[in-house]
Amino acid sequence: MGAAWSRPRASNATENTSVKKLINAPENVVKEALAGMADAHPDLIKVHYDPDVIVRADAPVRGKVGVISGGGSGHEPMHGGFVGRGMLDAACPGAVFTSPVPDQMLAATKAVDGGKGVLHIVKNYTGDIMNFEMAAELAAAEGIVVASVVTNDDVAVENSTWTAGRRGVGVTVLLEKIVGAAAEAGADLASVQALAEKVNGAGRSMGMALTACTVPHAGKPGFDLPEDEMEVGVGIHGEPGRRRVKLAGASAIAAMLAAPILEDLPFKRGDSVLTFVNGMGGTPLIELYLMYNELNQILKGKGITISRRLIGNYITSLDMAGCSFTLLRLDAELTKFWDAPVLTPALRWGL
Amino acid sequence: MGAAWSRPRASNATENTSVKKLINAPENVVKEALAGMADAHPDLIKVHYDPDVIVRADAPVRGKVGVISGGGSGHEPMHGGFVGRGMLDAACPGAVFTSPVPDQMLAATKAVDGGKGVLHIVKNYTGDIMNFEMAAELAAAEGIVVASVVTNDDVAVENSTWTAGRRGVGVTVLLEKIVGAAAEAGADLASVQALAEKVNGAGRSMGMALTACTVPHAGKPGFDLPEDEMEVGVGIHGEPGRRRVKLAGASAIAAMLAAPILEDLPFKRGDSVLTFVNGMGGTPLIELYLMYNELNQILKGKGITISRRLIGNYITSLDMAGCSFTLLRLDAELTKFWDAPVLTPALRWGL
Amino acid sequence: MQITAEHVIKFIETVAARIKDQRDYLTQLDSAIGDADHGVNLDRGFSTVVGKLTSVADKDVGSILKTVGSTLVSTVGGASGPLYGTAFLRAGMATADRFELGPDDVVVALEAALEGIQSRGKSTRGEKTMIDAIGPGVDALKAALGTGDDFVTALRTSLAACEAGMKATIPMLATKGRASYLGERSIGHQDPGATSAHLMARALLDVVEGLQP
Amino acid sequence: MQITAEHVIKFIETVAARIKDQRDYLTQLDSAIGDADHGVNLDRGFSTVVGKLTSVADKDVGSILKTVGSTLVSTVGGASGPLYGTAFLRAGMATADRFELGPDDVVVALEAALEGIQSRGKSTRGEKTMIDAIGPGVDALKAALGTGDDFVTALRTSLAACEAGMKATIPMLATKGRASYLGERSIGHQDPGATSAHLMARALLDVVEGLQP
Ligand SMILES: Nc1ncnc2c1ncn2[C@@H]1O[C@H](COP(=O)(O)OP(=O)(O)O)[C@@H](O)[C@H]1O
Ligand SMILES: Nc1ncnc2c1ncn2[C@@H]1O[C@H](COP(=O)(O)OP(=O)(O)O)[C@@H](O)[C@H]1O
Ligand SMILES: [Mg+2]
Ligand SMILES: [Mg+2]
Ligand SMILES: [Mg+2]
Ligand SMILES: [Mg+2]
Repeated sequence: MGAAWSRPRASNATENTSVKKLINAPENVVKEALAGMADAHPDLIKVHYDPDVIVRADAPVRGKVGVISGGGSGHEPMHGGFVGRGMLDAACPGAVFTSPVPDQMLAATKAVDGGKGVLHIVKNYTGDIMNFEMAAELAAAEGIVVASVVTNDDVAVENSTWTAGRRGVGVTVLLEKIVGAAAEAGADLASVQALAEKVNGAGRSMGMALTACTVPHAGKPGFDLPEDEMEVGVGIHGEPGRRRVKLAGASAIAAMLAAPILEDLPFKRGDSVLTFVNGMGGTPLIELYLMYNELNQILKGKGITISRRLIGNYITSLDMAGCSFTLLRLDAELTKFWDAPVLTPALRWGL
Repeated sequence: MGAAWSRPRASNATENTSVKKLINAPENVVKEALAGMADAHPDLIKVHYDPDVIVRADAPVRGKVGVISGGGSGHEPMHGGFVGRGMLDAACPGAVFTSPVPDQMLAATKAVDGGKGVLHIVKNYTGDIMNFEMAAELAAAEGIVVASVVTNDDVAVENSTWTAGRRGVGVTVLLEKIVGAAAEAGADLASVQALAEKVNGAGRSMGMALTACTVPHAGKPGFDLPEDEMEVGVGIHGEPGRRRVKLAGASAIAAMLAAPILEDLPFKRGDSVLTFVNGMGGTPLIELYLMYNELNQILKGKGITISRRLIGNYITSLDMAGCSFTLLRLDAELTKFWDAPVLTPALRWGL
Repeated sequence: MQITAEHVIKFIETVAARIKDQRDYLTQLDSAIGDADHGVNLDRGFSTVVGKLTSVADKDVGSILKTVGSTLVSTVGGASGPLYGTAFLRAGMATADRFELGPDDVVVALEAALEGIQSRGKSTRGEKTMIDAIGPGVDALKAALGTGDDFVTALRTSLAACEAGMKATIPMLATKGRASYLGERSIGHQDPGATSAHLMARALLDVVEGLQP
Repeated sequence: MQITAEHVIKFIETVAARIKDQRDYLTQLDSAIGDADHGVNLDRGFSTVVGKLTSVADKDVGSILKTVGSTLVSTVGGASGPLYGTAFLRAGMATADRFELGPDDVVVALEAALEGIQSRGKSTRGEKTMIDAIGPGVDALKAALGTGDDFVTALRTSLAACEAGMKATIPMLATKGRASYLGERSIGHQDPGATSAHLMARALLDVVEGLQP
């Protein structure tokens, strides 16, 4: 892996003078943020450049299944913020909203292989699937055992036959935590993979946007959203959603997000769930707690018990204002691994 | 204190159909977010309504100095997110951007008084000062010993003689953590107050905004900021800053924020500091890490060592895009209390 | 001409109604040089006050004003809550046990209110605050009554002085409150608190005028 | 007419230059039905490719194309990285050790590329992707050469078919890639990948035309 990266100060990279972001040149955003992360969390992570990989400081952990993930940047803290004890062993950050390249996943896989194989956590997007697939082929060629799980929890994608399939969104965060805990506890690759499939199967998500986000190099919002409208069923890449509707109150929005999730699994009376109310990056925490309150009331009305919760900006879309709900049906095993200690830049408890 | 609050579903409160926020009626935002917080963190906090107070779940802790703070809402997670073991015993959330009323601070003071007195952490704003002052008078009348510290770390306010004095901003968060740890460790009121003054004296902050924020009931941004301009020296209440300048790159912005901070204390070669890179609520984490990287380079160039850091949206201005830098000069005592365990909704380590 | 407790209640109700009416205007003024909440703050406070008036309808003027003051303190928040709250509390202390006030009693109450605001806010005239409207208004009322004007005429003179004071805040540089952070940029905007104070002065005149035969 | 390794390098350079030129246009197309990165992705990849061309200038066509492919795989990312990367890798395998290609060799290489994209992307024609431009272009080239057309004429026919295929993506409903999430709303927009494929087809024609006496 490459040496520490330093900004080409005298490059022809243009200084930011046009887009309302705290950046220098758009092409340097990811590297500069990585440099910041590396310096901020030397006890937790190491950052390697070209190919860019964020690796747990003590990787590889011998005798432990390695767990890696990756995807385009712009979703912070996912995935880099989840690298550390009890969660990911490595993360591969692509360019903004662009799947990373196989070289990154190959480097990560080699860096975290502790002899028990490596699990690739892949969100279901055409680019991510293909790039991870190529990396897995290359890793296999080098003799590393790789298993994969593809998350596809987004109920906004109604018809999987006529699409690239459901997108992987909020469940990915919960899965990385739970599966990371199992790997930390010593589970073997087959068990870790099976647990990952179980989590993916037990969770569903749905998101909405009040505003479009602005990709640094594009310089303007991905779509125009009039002052009195919102997008329902958005993903996390600034793409428009399934439908555009008139702006509504929090209570109505919560109902729009919760209903398709609850129907899809389906969740039923007596279920115990982890609720994840996620902000898209530009939504203040006060609104997320308010939305959590709405979701809580909906679930109470259905006899579903919230026994764990996560509220905050964890899987984001740059500066998009909006939120998503994720519900994960819990059992004793998932609860135990959710509660297990975790020590990463973005999620930390018990340590 | 009042009973649990439930939303007046059939009130004449109007549903949100005009402002790009996840809210119902503007007048219910604070209560509904509090209800969400209460349900989300029953192990850490209790919420009382009318007057609204967020209290540590196990308050009052006998034989411990109580530490409370408060201010307008819209700065989440501050202060409510900092209530819990090792930090605040209670927080008083006012209406959005409006200092809380004395009834709240009085109720909080009584709820957390464990017999060793109560420290009021007040940010220097005319309204906060006056409301806390009235509360302290009322508490004294009830026989509770109250001490106060006023934070005023904002170097953007250049001339304290011709203003209401420097505003309390980023240092408040660090102070609540450090002082909370000292109180948890058993320090008496005089020591806790002296430590608070010491922290306030050793820290300086400066902020900037790329966009204005929108107060829910106002429905539109507090000021107009053209596409190619930014405000330097903003506070945290959506008020315009000291000056408006052309949009610049992250590197130039970091220099604009760091220079007045470094000169003011002054910080000097060999100093060990805690750097706090704070988002204003609408700034994604990737940009904050990028700004941290810029600050890191500036400090390296000056021979100042970053030995602790906090990066994220902690003292916010609703949905404002922008950031602030806070530098706190550390010594062994401050470092020890910063590192001490903390268990609150928004800050957590060692537990 | 005597002001009864009933008239005081009528005055408070008028203030409450006009603040509700002018809520967005006051907030808008505060958005230019403050934090966009002055109208909302006062409306929240005075709406609560109105709900309490029936319970004190048979009380003396002092009790009514003290109830208004403590309700404002408990519900408004921000800078204006303690300031207007203290003002009404002090006016209430100055009129304790009184069921009727003469014009001179009103001056005494207003002077107590002004003094309360100044000591709570540690402010003087010329700092671009509500005091710049209230101060001249109270002075003018006292002076006009001193020259023998009848109450309504004196209140008219007072309102004019209050309005002039309010307008005089426009070119002022703020040195107290939030607006002071703007430095030179505070110049050119009318102070929200001076504007709400003027609204109260007009309400007083209108109520008293309504009492004329 | 024979295509030499030197011509292949000229073709790649032309593609790289035009992608840089059309970067914002491609990204803009992707912003309508994707995630606003297609132009930036390809420009990042082809800029890197250009930097590597001198090191393979004396190699056979197959090695050149394989270097292009593996560089694209390593630098583009997203969906188009593995797809165009695989395309050039497969074309490289089909032209291994060759220093000159005749028109029929070009067809064989292009068919291998198309087949590589389809197997990597698990896609067929009519799903609103780059295949809808490449497929008709390759078919037309083969057919035209089959009827005895000279290479340049056949490439012109091929480019026209490619362009028609690109335009045909406009009314299509996307069922592969990101655009598929939009459902009906994907209709009415031209596919970014089909557009970049058409750009490459035009570059091929222009380079070959430039070789004409
Ligand atoms: N120290 C002070 N003395 C007198 N009046 C003040 C003082 N500080 C602020 N004010 C008045 O308060 C008004 C602002 O009230 P408000 O917006 O409700 O509170 P805040 O500034 O806390 O948001 C100002 O327009 C000014 O007239
Ligand atoms: N499964 C697929 N098969 C063939 N081409 C595809 C497939 N999925 C996407 N594409 C092509 O890739 C293009 C998008 O490329 P790009 O924007 O670089 O990647 P991403 O969609 O990952 O952001 C689409 O316009 C389409 O032509
Ligand atoms: Mg992409
Ligand atoms: Mg205020
Ligand atoms: Mg105000
Ligand atoms: Mg794309």
